Amino acid sequence: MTVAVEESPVKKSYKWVGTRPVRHDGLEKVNGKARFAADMTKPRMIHGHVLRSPLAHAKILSVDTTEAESMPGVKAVVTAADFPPPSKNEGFPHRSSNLIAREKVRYEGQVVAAVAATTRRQAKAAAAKIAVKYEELPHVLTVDEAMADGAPLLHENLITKGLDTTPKQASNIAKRDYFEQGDLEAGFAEADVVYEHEFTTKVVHQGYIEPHACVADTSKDGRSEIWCSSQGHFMVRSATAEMLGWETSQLKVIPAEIGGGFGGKTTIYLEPLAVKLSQKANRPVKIVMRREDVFKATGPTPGTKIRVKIGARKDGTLTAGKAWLAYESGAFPGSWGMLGGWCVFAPYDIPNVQIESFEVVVNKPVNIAYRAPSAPMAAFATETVIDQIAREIKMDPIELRLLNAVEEGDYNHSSMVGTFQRIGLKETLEAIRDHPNYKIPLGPNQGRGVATGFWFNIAQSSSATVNLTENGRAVVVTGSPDIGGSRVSMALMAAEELGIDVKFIQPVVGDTEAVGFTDVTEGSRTTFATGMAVVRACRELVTQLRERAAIMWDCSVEDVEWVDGKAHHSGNKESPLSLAEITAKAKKTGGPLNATGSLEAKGQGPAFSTQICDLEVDPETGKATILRYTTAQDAGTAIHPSYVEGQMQGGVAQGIGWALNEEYIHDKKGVMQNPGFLDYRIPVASDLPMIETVIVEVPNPKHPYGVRGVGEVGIVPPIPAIANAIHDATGLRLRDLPMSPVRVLEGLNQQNGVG
Amino acid sequence: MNRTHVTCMINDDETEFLCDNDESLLDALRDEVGLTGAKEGCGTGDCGACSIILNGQLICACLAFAPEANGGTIETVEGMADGDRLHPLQTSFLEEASLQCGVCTPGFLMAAKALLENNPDPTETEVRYAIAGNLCRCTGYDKIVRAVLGAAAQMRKNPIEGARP
Amino acid sequence: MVNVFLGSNLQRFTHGVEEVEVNASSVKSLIAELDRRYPGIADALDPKFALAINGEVIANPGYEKISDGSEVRFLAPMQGG
Amino acid sequence: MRYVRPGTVDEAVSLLNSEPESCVFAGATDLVPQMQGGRPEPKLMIDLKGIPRLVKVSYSNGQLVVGAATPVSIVKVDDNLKAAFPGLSESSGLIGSDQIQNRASLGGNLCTASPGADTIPSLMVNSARVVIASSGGTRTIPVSDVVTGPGSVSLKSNEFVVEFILDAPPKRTADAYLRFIPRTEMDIAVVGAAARLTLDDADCCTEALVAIGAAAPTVVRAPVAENALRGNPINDETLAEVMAAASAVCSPISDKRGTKEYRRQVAGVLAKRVVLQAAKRAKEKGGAV
Repeated sequence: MTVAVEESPVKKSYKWVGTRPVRHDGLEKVNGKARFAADMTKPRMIHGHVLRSPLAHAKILSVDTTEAESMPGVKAVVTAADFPPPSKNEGFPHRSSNLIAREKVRYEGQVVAAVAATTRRQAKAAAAKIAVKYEELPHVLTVDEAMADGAPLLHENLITKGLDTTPKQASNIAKRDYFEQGDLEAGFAEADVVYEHEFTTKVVHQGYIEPHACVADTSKDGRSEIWCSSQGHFMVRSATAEMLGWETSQLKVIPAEIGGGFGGKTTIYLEPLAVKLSQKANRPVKIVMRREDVFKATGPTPGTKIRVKIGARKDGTLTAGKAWLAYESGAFPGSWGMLGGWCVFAPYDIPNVQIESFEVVVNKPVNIAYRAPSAPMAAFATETVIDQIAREIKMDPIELRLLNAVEEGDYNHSSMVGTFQRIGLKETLEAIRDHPNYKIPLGPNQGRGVATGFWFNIAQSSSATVNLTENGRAVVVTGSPDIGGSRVSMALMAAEELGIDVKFIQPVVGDTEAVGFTDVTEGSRTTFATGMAVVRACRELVTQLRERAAIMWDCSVEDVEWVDGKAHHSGNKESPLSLAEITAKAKKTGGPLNATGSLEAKGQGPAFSTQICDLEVDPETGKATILRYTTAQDAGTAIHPSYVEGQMQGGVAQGIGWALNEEYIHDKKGVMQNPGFLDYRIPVASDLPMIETVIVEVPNPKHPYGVRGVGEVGIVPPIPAIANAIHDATGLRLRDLPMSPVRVLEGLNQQNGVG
Repeated sequence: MNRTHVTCMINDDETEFLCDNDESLLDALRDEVGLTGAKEGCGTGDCGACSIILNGQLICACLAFAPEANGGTIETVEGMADGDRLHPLQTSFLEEASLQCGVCTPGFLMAAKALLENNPDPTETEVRYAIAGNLCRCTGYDKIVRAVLGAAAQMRKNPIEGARP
Repeated sequence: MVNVFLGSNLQRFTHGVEEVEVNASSVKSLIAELDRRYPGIADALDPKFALAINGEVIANPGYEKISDGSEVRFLAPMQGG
Repeated sequence: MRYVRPGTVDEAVSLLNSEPESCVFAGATDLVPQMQGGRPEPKLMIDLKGIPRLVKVSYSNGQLVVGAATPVSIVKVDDNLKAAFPGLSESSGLIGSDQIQNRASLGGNLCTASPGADTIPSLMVNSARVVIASSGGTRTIPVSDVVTGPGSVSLKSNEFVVEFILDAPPKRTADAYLRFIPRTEMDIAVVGAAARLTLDDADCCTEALVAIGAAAPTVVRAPVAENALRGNPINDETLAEVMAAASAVCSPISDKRGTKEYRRQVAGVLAKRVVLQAAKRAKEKGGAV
């Protein structure tokens, strides 16, 4: 009996789903055998080095590679001239334009040329001999600078989209999005309390520990094999093909283990350079980024400026909300402001709303997704103002949120989703309200802050192939790189479907020629969408298994039921046949058993997270120390609870780093001053407490196991939770990131009338 | 080319390799010896992904020059298990789900091993400070700290057998 | 009838009207009808546009059926981490 | 580039003289990042860790001698050193991570000459001296005479630091070191402060040395703060003077690690705290070790 994948689940207990087995790829990762991108070597392999712009903004007058080509060990040099020009209609994320600078460099670190030589040292020495003549141009680094009248332009033809009248002049504003509902003025007039504040955030990086790396091996027949670390090797294939002007069939991309991505590896940086160098040199070419390159030239998340105004009645009802958001997008247009606008009021049912957002190009690396992209900055603004309202009307901040929280059936225009389906915001708020950590007494200089966060989650295309082995095991091949335990989640769902022990399932990430097209591992989609593909393939296999049992029993397939991993004869005329007994006879019943599930998934469920931060501020140095942290997140269903907790904890830790210390620091020339882990300060183990997790499970009715996706939303609440906790501890409202000791002490000094 | 010949013990194997004098020990292990368990996350000693034990001392292999290893003893993650028997830290990392992407894991295992050899009964705070030179961006450290504490307890209870199948 | 919500980028075709009622039973017929009423709007759609139909986001809409009374929103393409 | 690992000071001296573009190193924890950042590669690298005299901590005749290449992880835990100079032990234990501490040395920390070096303030308040070797033999100078500016030292290119000498502290004397960083580990000091106090039996301060790091081109002593302490009990009034004097002695810059205003203010805070800590230790401590 096949059950439609889309059937609504009832929350129930499963045999495998919800258990915590050791991940299948774990052993290789604790004994050093797992192969990450930089771990690959090939016979005759040579090494690439990328020459990058030292300037934030300049015209390229000439690139002379003559001397470099004659340097010892050099096998190939590539410049922009080796690649077709970007398509005129090239849209976000402008990979072809970004990947190698043509007429202009638009940020420090942009690629200008690349060299391949026998050794890395030779390649580096040769790259230094490429003579590039620049004409330096004035640059802009922030939305304020970029939006100012007369600002230097990054793109001479960039006309703002989305304005009521199309401007005639180019500017650095790529797009404006606007949304309104209700009567804003009436809404604010109805309010007893109205607060409006401006917030700024800095550029921060995903900070994955593994730098980008790849090996490309281009053969004489015009095909190339690429071994690399990415969040989606099918994306690498199509993006590299586009950049090279090749057919996708000319490229095979083999996914290495990926050492973290968080959105940062949803695009490419090196692969076309390596393919081209390999083609020219007729040798495999490896390129590994240095950490400095990762910071300077791969996509961080935007710096922003956001104004939010919210009105509420004394009873806590929100009456109106207005948001103005400007998001940097780096050197080429993005759609980060739009996403921020969609998220800014999403958790709340506010009748009168106006949201205006802007995408602004600046002379910094092109922004790319970072865990719930754009949402944390928007939440910083909204959740801080909500906290202020709660204090003003003397209402518990969780109760205020519960009063206004969206739930199933609520018509929420601003999130752009429209009517919410079954969601778990209220459940996360209740979980926090009822948590013992919400009531722990605080000492002097200590404060508690709460905040909530929303993220859409996305679905997209996934494929899975499940092969049964002759001794009754299953190999589950998917196209989704495993960043944080997705293999074991796939295996758990397959175990549940097939009724065999999860350890008898081998989950594999297949290359671009071993499995069907699969979109990038992003948007918290893998357990949701790729999981659906696995379930679909398994259900097809169960049908096949029933057919084989029917052949073995010489009965009608209708008389065979599949229960708990075994075929049962409906009349109990035969003893049940296990999966292994059927696969053992596969040759006699029609051949190997395998099935494929492919789909463009729909119905991804929005995710919510509510968090409590307790911290202590040293009033003399301004340093905030996190004492306790508690996070409640709606996972839908936790397939492997340990890895769900891991995602929740990881999101919180990144949010804490963002809130307190992380930022890109540029000098006046637009040169990044802290492109390393010494001064780009991500949290270390001693900075953090244990992070308590509460997994809320409001099953997503659109997934066979109720999965919602858990990767991203955890990073949304920490910034405002920390800001609110600092206020609780000190009375200080901080609205600019990072809330570093310097900034806290400045605030305290002002409060105390010092300095 | 004028390369230096280095002889050392790596994970109990007498090993010889050729290297450049300014090559880092990390590059030599990865490129000359073929042990890619230690990873380069930063190349400046700030992330700990290349942690190894040289002559009994936990170091970042990216900050040592390869010729320094001559005559020395090196332990890397590849030598942590005793044949098929995993080190209790490895087992504990697996059971506690202490790795997500896994790229920092070899470094954490080496740092934790060095810690437990000096301090078999560390507090949570001691664990956190001992692994502060190792960056993990995925886990928020919670499950890593739990795994180290768990392995320490296991090793105190069972110091001789230690590793389990 | 289907209730269609248009973002600010598309409202220049509808002279600022955000919500329009359209008689359509599929994405295809919906876009055709919109374009008939507001010439040029089909070409103005982002080639990678997404849809939310009754609160369910469809990243790559094409030939979906739309039941009567549905609420449809046009979205720009989305990214995730 | 050549790499050599001499076994004696004399061997190292002659190597250093044999090649003008040579460089001595111990832990290379600063050298490697500097080379990656574009510092020209020397032709000869002299690894000092093979010289036994440079890699030991010894204690005799009332003097502590620390080899310049001794890993600070050993300095941190040496029992004699910890008892006599808890602040120096503290500052050694704050450098980088365990991994870094197993390589970094007092000699390296001094000669890198970073304004934010953690051990320099501790060495200065303990009036440490350095033995410097060259082809002319050895000479001994105060630690405070070594660093002349950010990244620059008074040593000649053919000289290197052999060891540090610290005299045993008098009775009821103790030091302490505190630094401020935004995280708990793995940062360079935004401000550092060391103090060494001697108290009389009435807990009145008879001698005081205070040094501030990362708040001027080099580590600076705070003589006004020292004067405020000398001859006085450690009370709120004295501490207020210490804070003001410590802030006043700073001439900081604003950079990626902090603003000058912040550094100046927090230098005072750390000076106060470090004086309190040193005083507490001095009280707990009886005679000389």
